[in-house]
Amino acid sequence: MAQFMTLPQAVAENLNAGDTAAFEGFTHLIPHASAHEVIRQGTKDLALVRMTPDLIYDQLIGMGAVRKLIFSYAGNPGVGLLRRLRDSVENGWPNRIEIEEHSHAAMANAYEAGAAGLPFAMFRGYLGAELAQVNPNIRSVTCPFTGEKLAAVPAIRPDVTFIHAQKADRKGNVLIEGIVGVQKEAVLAAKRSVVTVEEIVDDLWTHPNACVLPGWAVTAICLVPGGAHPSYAHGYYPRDNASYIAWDKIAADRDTFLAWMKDNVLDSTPEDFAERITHLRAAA
Amino acid sequence: MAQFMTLPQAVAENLNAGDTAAFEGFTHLIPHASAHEVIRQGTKDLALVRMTPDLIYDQLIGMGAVRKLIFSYAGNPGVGLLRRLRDSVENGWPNRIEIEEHSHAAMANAYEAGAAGLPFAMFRGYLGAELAQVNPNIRSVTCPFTGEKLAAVPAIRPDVTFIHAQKADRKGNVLIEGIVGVQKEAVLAAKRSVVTVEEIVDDLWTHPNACVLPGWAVTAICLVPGGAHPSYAHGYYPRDNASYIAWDKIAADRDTFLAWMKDNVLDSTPEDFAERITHLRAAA
Amino acid sequence: MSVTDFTPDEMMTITAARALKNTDVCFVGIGAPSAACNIARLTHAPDVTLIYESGTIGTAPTVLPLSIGDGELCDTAVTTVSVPEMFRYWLQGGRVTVGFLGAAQIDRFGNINTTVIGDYDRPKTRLPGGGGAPEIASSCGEIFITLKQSKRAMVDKIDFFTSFGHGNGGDHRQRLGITTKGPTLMVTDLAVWKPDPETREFTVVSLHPGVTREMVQAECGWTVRFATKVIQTSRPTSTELSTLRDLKARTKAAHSGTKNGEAS
Amino acid sequence: MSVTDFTPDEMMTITAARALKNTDVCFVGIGAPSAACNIARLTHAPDVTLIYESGTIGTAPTVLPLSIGDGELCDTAVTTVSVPEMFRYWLQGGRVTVGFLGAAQIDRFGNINTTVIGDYDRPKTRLPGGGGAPEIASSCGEIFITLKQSKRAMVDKIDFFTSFGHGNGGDHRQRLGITTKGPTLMVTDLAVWKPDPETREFTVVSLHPGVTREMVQAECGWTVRFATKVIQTSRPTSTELSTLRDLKARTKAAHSGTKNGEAS
Repeated sequence: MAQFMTLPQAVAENLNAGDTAAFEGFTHLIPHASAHEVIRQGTKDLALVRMTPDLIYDQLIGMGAVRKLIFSYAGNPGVGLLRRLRDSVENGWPNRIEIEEHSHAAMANAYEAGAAGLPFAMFRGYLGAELAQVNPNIRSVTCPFTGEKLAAVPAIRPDVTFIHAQKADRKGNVLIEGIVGVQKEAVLAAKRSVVTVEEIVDDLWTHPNACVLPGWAVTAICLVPGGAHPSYAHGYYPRDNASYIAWDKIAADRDTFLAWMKDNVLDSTPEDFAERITHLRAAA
Repeated sequence: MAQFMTLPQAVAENLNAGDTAAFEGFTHLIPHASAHEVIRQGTKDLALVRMTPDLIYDQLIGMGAVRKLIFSYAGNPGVGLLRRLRDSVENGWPNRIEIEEHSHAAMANAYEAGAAGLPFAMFRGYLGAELAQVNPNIRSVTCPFTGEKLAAVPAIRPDVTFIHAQKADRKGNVLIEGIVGVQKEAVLAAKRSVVTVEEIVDDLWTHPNACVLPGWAVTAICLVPGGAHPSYAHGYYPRDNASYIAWDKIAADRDTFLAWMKDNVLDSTPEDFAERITHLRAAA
Repeated sequence: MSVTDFTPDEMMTITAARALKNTDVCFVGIGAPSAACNIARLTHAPDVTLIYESGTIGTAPTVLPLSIGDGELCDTAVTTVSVPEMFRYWLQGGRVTVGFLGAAQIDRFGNINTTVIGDYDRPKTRLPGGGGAPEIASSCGEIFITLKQSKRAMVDKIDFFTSFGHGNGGDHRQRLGITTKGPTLMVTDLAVWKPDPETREFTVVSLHPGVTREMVQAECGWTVRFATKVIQTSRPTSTELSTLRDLKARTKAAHSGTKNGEAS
Repeated sequence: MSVTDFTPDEMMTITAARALKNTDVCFVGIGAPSAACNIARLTHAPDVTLIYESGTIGTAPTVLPLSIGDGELCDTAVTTVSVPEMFRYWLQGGRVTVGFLGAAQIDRFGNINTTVIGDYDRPKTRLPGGGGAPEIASSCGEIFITLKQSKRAMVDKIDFFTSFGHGNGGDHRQRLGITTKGPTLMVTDLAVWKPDPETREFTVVSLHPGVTREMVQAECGWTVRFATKVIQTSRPTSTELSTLRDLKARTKAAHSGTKNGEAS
């Protein structure tokens, strides 16, 4: 049953050094506030899972919190490469992270299999793709009816998944709407889950088939308005594209990066996110 | 791209003798009007697929239209057994149908695999269940990571799927809401699809994550108000429970059954369904 | 009937209801299980999560559904998902603590048959089949069973293993690689049964008020075993009884509320 | 710039757009493909179905998205599904007629690398990776590719096979059990290329206005083959050009419309 608590408390209670953690959100509803809280608490040695590692994983990697990355597309969407990730992979700064690389189809199926309680996911994929040769976790199964060989990858089962959602009701039922990504699967695949929300309401008043996580399937809920900034929360505030563009320069240099992290993460709090979206709400 | 047409035309164009056909609807939105049209057109030798064969399959079987039944629960929900199905299986009247029997989990996964373009579905099922010994289409695959043995069944790929839905817009996009069952999967798994709807509207005006089939993924759309009677259409009319209870007596005797079929199906038209729900609309 | 009198059927439903905890997530079979689960929700377990295989999660109907997919199950649910999702993410995902099943035929080890009476290929009676039961029986944390006793229903040897209980008893489940508990409780109109810790044979642990050991044996097709200490089931409270009767009255009114249509 | 002048980039986008039919269902990659697909929709193919891997089906944005998951893609879509459903039912389900990809590195057989420059384990440059491309390349009916020519991008040998085109050419796809057509068209800022029917090597079939064979070779890392008959690409019409420029102007205004936040 979901417990309502502060984000620092939720991170402290649910994430341990060495854990496998997923922070999901497909361009939309990316849990920035949670990632920043993890950086502030200094949790290390994490195996991070995410289809589309972008700014938050660049930040976690650059701050040395990461041991391993499981992913399928690591870029700054619409802008370019992730410079802190590159610095780690190419130069080993601050440490050389281990890479387990998949395609989107593989990751999406692997989360789905995790949510479904299966040990592996099966799909028609990786045909002629070289990843199958460099990643030993890409194997195959044979259809017992047609003999077709299909790709197989292990289910993703994080110790903890962090997501951001539009709202929760007072019983802890969580509503995600718009581009819903793999968030439902990522939460259901995980042992524990932390959900930050824009608001807590009396009733979700939504469509019967909307994407809703029942309160009893969630571990912790934290009210963090703006917690997805600079990504967006459909119905609340748009994407802050300028921040994504600015990140490219900030991350280009180790010192600039560290200075920015001190000002905007280490010396900040979850409450600061509300202010970061004021100008966006106005523009929406 | 979905074509708008009459139900007789849609059935004539999309269902052939010998076809494998699915009529789906999980208690809700059962395509009664389509099944009755098939009976009127006298299409024979059908392999019928349905998780929960109920009145319509009792009727199709009793009228001798069926060669084979693939299913997981054959009952009159809340009332009892299917007497025409029993007469076929137990006494061979009017013909002895072939049975391929699964569990709900297997059928749901098999439709899902069909929609996903896979040759088979894999799930944790049939443990200790005797169906695995009488159905040669229940096999197994072994997880290439953990060694766990999982159940495997062939994907369901009907020649044609019939469903009933709340509405379509003028581009043929179809909205299903409430208890959505396996309808989306059954349509996407099929080569062709016929969708009867309560109404055709300018705009679906629904939630972004509602269950919608894009017009280009559907073959034919037919306006048949009341077409799910005596099952129900959420937001339009409730379930006509009395008709389900009455069916038990009607189907108990071959002659009573045939007389009822003549009056209510053979001598009727799709337009008659609108009238059958007038008293229900009033009650809702 | 005064509020202190009650029928065996009422005793059964109320006793079954008592077994559910407020924190349970329960996969509800239709018929007797549905009544029991909703009585639990309307009495001591207001927050129990009821799931029907039609995809409705956290539903709270004001009347009992005639089918597992009645509209009210959706109207009152926290959310309604597709049937594939229901079986994949929610049942197979291991999120259901209790599966509540009825039975057409059951044996002493909680194995259930709802498939055929007689031979599978040439059945004497073709029953509806397993539906969700085979995987409910293996995926839920534990299984509660409720049924009205009769020699036809409680048999020495079932005709078909639709869903697996404790098989031949002992550690048979574990030997098949099943990690869940299986049947842990059976509530009939006469008694409460629990599996023996060693043999897993269902054993009477409690007799409903006014019921004797002989009455239980008379309606059971195998030689009944009784626990060392057999207690008496607590009588229904007036709250339990009035809640159940109100629910049944509302249900009856609702289901007879539609006229018989001209066609079905 | 007058409406009769145009840049090579505009010529590329407009030529790529022309390849899409009104009945196509197109899986849209970000960047150049996104512009081309939306120009098709805004000119000759108003009913083309555009799908982005974020789950938006039948989307019709008024400005180009900066990311594949911008809110407007959802606002204007027929429906938005989860990412697992997108990859399972829609892409793997075989419902997409055209996959439109860009490329960081490409070879003459339409094999694409967006993974690494240099060795995989110790890369000189770590690129973003494949994302949806490996399965887009095998599951879509056919693949269109669009990219700006350069010797860095069009290479004799790619460093990593992120997504499979025609492999070593000929029937290599069929030999791997791939049943879809693979790359059937490449549109660059200089020319239109199609695979040779036998060897599957990309061959120039049309030169954009003002472009010579030498100019194409100068920006390509392999020895370019030209079709027996090479035609000239039709100039952009004024409608095509104004549609593209309006779209770019709207896009620029929209994306610069938010102030730089203090934190990201």
